[in-house]
Amino acid sequence: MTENLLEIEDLSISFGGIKAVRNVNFEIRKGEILGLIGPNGAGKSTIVNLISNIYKPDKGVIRFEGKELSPKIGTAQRAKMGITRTFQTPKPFGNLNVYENIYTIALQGRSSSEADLKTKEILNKTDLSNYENFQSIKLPIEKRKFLDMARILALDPKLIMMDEVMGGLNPSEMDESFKMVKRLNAEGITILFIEHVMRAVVNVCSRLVVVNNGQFLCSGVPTDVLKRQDVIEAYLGESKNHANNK
Amino acid sequence: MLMRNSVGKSGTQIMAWIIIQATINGILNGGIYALVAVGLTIVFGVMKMVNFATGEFIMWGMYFTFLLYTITGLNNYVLLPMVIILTILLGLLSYVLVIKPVLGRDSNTFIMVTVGLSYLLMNVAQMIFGPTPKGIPSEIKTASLSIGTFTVSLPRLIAFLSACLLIIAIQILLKKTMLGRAMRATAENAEMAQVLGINYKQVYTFAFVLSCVMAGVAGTLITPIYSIYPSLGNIFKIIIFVVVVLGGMGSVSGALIGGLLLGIMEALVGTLINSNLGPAGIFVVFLLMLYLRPNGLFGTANRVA
Amino acid sequence: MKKAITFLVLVTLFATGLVACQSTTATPTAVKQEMTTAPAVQEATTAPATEAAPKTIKIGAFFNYSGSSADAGEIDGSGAQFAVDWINTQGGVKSLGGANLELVKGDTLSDSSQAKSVVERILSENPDLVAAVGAGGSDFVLAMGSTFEKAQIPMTHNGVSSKIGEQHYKYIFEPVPTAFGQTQIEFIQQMLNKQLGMNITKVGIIYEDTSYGLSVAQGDLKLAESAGLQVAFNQSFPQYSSDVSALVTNLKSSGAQVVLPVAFTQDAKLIFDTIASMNYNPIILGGGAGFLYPSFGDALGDAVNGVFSVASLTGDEAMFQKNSQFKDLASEYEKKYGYFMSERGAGSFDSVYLIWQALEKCGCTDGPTLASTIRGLKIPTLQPSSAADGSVAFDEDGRNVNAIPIIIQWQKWDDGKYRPRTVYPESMVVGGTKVQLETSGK
Amino acid sequence: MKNSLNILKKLPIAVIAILMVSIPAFTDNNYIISTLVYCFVFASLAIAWNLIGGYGEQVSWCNASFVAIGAYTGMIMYKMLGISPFIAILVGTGLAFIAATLIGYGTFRLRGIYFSIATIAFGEIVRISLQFWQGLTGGAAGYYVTYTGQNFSALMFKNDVPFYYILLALLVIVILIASWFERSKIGHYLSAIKGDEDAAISLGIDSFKIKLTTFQLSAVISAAVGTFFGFFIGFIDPGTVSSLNLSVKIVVIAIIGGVGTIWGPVLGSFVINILAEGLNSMFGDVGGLSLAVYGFLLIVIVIFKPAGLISLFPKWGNNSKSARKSDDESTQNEVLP
Repeated sequence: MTENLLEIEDLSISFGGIKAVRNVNFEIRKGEILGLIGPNGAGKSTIVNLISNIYKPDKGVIRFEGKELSPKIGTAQRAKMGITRTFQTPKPFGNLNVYENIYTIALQGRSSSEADLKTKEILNKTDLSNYENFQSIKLPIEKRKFLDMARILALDPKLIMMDEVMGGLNPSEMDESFKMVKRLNAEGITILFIEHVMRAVVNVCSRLVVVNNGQFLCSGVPTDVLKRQDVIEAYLGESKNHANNK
Repeated sequence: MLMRNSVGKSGTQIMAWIIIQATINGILNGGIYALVAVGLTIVFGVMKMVNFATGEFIMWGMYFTFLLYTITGLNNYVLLPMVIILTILLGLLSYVLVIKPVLGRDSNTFIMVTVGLSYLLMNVAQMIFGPTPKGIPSEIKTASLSIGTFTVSLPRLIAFLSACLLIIAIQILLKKTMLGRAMRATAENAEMAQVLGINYKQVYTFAFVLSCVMAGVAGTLITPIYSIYPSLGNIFKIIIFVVVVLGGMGSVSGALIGGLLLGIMEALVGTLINSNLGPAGIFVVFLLMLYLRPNGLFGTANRVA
Repeated sequence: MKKAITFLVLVTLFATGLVACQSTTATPTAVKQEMTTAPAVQEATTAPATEAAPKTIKIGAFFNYSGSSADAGEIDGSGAQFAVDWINTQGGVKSLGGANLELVKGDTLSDSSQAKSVVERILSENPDLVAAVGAGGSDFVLAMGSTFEKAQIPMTHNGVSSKIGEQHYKYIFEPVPTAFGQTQIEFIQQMLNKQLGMNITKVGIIYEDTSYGLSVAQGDLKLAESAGLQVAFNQSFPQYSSDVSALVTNLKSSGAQVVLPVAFTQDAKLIFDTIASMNYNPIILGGGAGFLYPSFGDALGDAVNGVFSVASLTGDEAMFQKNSQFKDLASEYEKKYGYFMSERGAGSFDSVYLIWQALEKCGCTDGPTLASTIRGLKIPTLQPSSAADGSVAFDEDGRNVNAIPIIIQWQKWDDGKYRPRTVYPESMVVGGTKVQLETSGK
Repeated sequence: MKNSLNILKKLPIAVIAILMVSIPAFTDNNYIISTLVYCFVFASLAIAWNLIGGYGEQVSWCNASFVAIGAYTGMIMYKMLGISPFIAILVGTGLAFIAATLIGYGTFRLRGIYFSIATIAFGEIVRISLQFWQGLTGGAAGYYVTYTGQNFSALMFKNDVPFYYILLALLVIVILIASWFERSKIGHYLSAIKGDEDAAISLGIDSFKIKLTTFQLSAVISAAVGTFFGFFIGFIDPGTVSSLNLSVKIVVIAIIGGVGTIWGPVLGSFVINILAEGLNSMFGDVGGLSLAVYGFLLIVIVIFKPAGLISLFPKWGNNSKSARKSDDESTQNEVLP
């Protein structure tokens, strides 16, 4: 029985009366790739925002490595603790080139020479070496996603929450991303994989949590979870569901 | 001090009179603030940019009125339509020559060109009309309605009422017309609007020119109140920023409420404490607002014009 | 010409700097340029000063030709320019071989922080500058003062502030009076109360919050109270207000019978309109400045009739009663500029006139001598004077101890135009001008 | 990035330095000296503004208030207590630090233009207060230096040459601070925040703290310069040292020169000051013309030199991230390199 990296207990938040997340419970185990799936507006991104404390929960507890995270611990602080996330649309520092994008983050808690080494190492790991001096706003989309990842690695994260990283990628680019995700996981980084591209989920995740209408639906290994009737219904219902929780 | 000097009436009566009269003055002046702020609000709301030349467009509106008066000899309110035409031209000219070339650049750029524009407009006005303050003889400039012992300055009342009318009109424009919807969409998210097939450049053009017209109209309406001189814009330069933000970043109706709030605030502080601190009162309230209610009086962060 | 040279030098200095930044190879030339240009200036600046018996004598005129106070600047400038033309048509400075006066405009941009460098620039562009007149206001004089002291160039100005005298300048001269408050209070006591039998006990003082407003209003306050008048209201307001009704509301409720406002045109108009629109009819006794500008009359129209104000001087008969050579000044001036000769216009005329007289007297152009000559002058000017012959008399701080302020009232002249007329003190009143009360404040 | 350090070592600097140091030897024309002093002063002020406004793109409209705080503290302590401005400068900078903290603390938690507008309001409050508390500040009448012979500790000199060297030295110090800042961690973090604040925060950067610290630094420098500036112009009142116009001039200089670069503001200061002087000298006779042309040129420069005039000198401007950014914005539609 592997221990839990992050536990969520009875987490809730509502915006203007609309309950975006309702009493959600689940845990992320050390070293796993947990898929968090659900139709649009199910509350996936909200959960990520709650974990990284961009939103403060109305109620509920988030435990990281057994210790409770008080809402006072801000986003930046949590990132330093190793709780990191990507955004649905990549957010490069447009005014910096690829190297500087990573270097700036690597500087935290490092001397400039250490940061330089770290940056070089990450550039290789993320196949961005040949883009080193590239103006980041001019990167092609899939490389931007890699850059987001690269910057996160500069923090030596324990948990990466990947918010729909596969969106807008063509199949070959996706396969590249799969490799990357698996490689990171192999290095012992726990990954929360938010996605509704089924192919991606089945490919990458060792375990799934399904949310719908802001509520926990079920969890388990991909193959049987995706067979479940309620999950399929939730997805069929997606077309009727136009709410947007961002 | 006031009580000691009040002959006949009791101190409290005097106080009451002062407070009520001050509030009346405040509301009227607030109307003028709202009036001059509307122009800035529109540009701010739609283009997310600060136009430092707004005061100068007001000033030009006044000079246009003066010009037309010297030609036609007509009353300033009658001249309004012609002034609007002239300000449209001035607005278009400024937009094409100054604003259009810098669209899509960062906010600093826009600030710079409008600062340059304000220097240009102000001093061209001085070169054409000279530095001496001009005035348009107006039979109503000192007229006022008396309600009991209270007085309501007529030109300010007119300015106030037209401010309300203008703001209602713009609200209708924004809510009901196709163009208005386009403007609001652009205000919400320019890229998205483009995707929806809205030509945001056209919207920007319209928004900017509209704001110039609003400033021009404001200018015409205040000619009976202020002398006309090149640096008149400075009177409002700072206050309108405060009104706009207080009103909630580009909310037109917000500008009205913001203007009124500031007007009353200034009048009360000015009357009850010291007229030098009137403006200070405004800014203290404003800073408090920023701390307590950052999104302005009316809600949402990126408010739609 | 000098303009061009100095400007050029600055540009080259700057350019060489850039060249240096751009490429290291270019630097030797850069330095050479520097070497060559800088001495050029020294020659330029020293050469003309050595010329004997100059054809023209340059006088600097430092006013706010542009910026927010440009309206006052225009009147100032016109007065000085008019004086220069007037003097030259009379054959210029005879004791210097009929040298003509030439006015060198220095635009202080309505920004006293720039005043100093404007003076510095004009001085370096015109090393042959003999004297100067000014200025936009006392704060500008204070900003320029030390520069003239160091350059040893005499300056006559029309800025009213006790502070200037306190500086003990040796080269700054102030032909205009400063005791405005005293005259205003005297007028209320002597003229309104004694002679016209009014019973004025309460006055209200409102002044724009500038150094000028301060110095006038503070005078008013002290004197009014010592004179047994009750100051029912005393408050300042920010310059270029959008609304003064707060002020007037208090003023009205304070029951002041006479209002002593100090303001420039724009605010003066606003105050006046607001007082009228609040159905409040005090006697208005302005503190000079805006209440004397021609544009004040234009802005108010008929309403200006009967408004009082204190003034150092004004363009009516009073100013040439002592000296017939000024006889047609006012009318000539008005013909030329289209507006009457107001306080500021006459004041800067005086400034130039004094310098001219000094030049005639000493037949010299060097600062120290000229300055001491000005200090020694005992001649009549436009400025109303306590002396029988209307002459000026400067003390060691450059104040004109003979200068006395007057009270004017806006009245309809025979040609149907409204202009200020001197109504107090009696010694200055001419042609049976009477105070007209029935119209005041309407 | 790394070569920004070498830049300081480059020869041109030495050349300019020698040039600048030697100018007073070449001319006794006080006008040229004083104009250059103005250039130094505004270069320092623009660099200070550039820290927060350029590197951080947080446009401050109240840097004049810090200048005023410095100038008034210096004057008041000298006039009332006879304390030398060299000591008063410590108090002035301290007050500016507190003021900056007050503004930044509330508004840096907010996004967008709130900070900018708040600075406008704050600037006005400072100006009005200076005007109102006459007892301490002399109100509208302001303070002025009465020249009573040379006195170094009181910053009183026969001509402006001593000021020339004092403010040149100050400028050098400010440039060194700026170039340190550009290479420092906080400088890097700030440019990341400028790039994308959400991303920066999600990557562990405490944007609030970074922005606040930078603003405080900017304020302290401005106040220090202000103290000397006050004694240099010899006359301060709320209208001159605390006006929005002065703040605007500082911003104009920085942006025209090139934001987010060390040398942009310096260049801007020389261009704008000398331009203004030249225009006033050329067109001063026609009221309004010189300022009209000034405004016109501002527009033209901004339109045609988006990255500021410094972009005329690539190897000086482009070492900076921000300068490069503005270039990109102007040439967004170009093909990838």
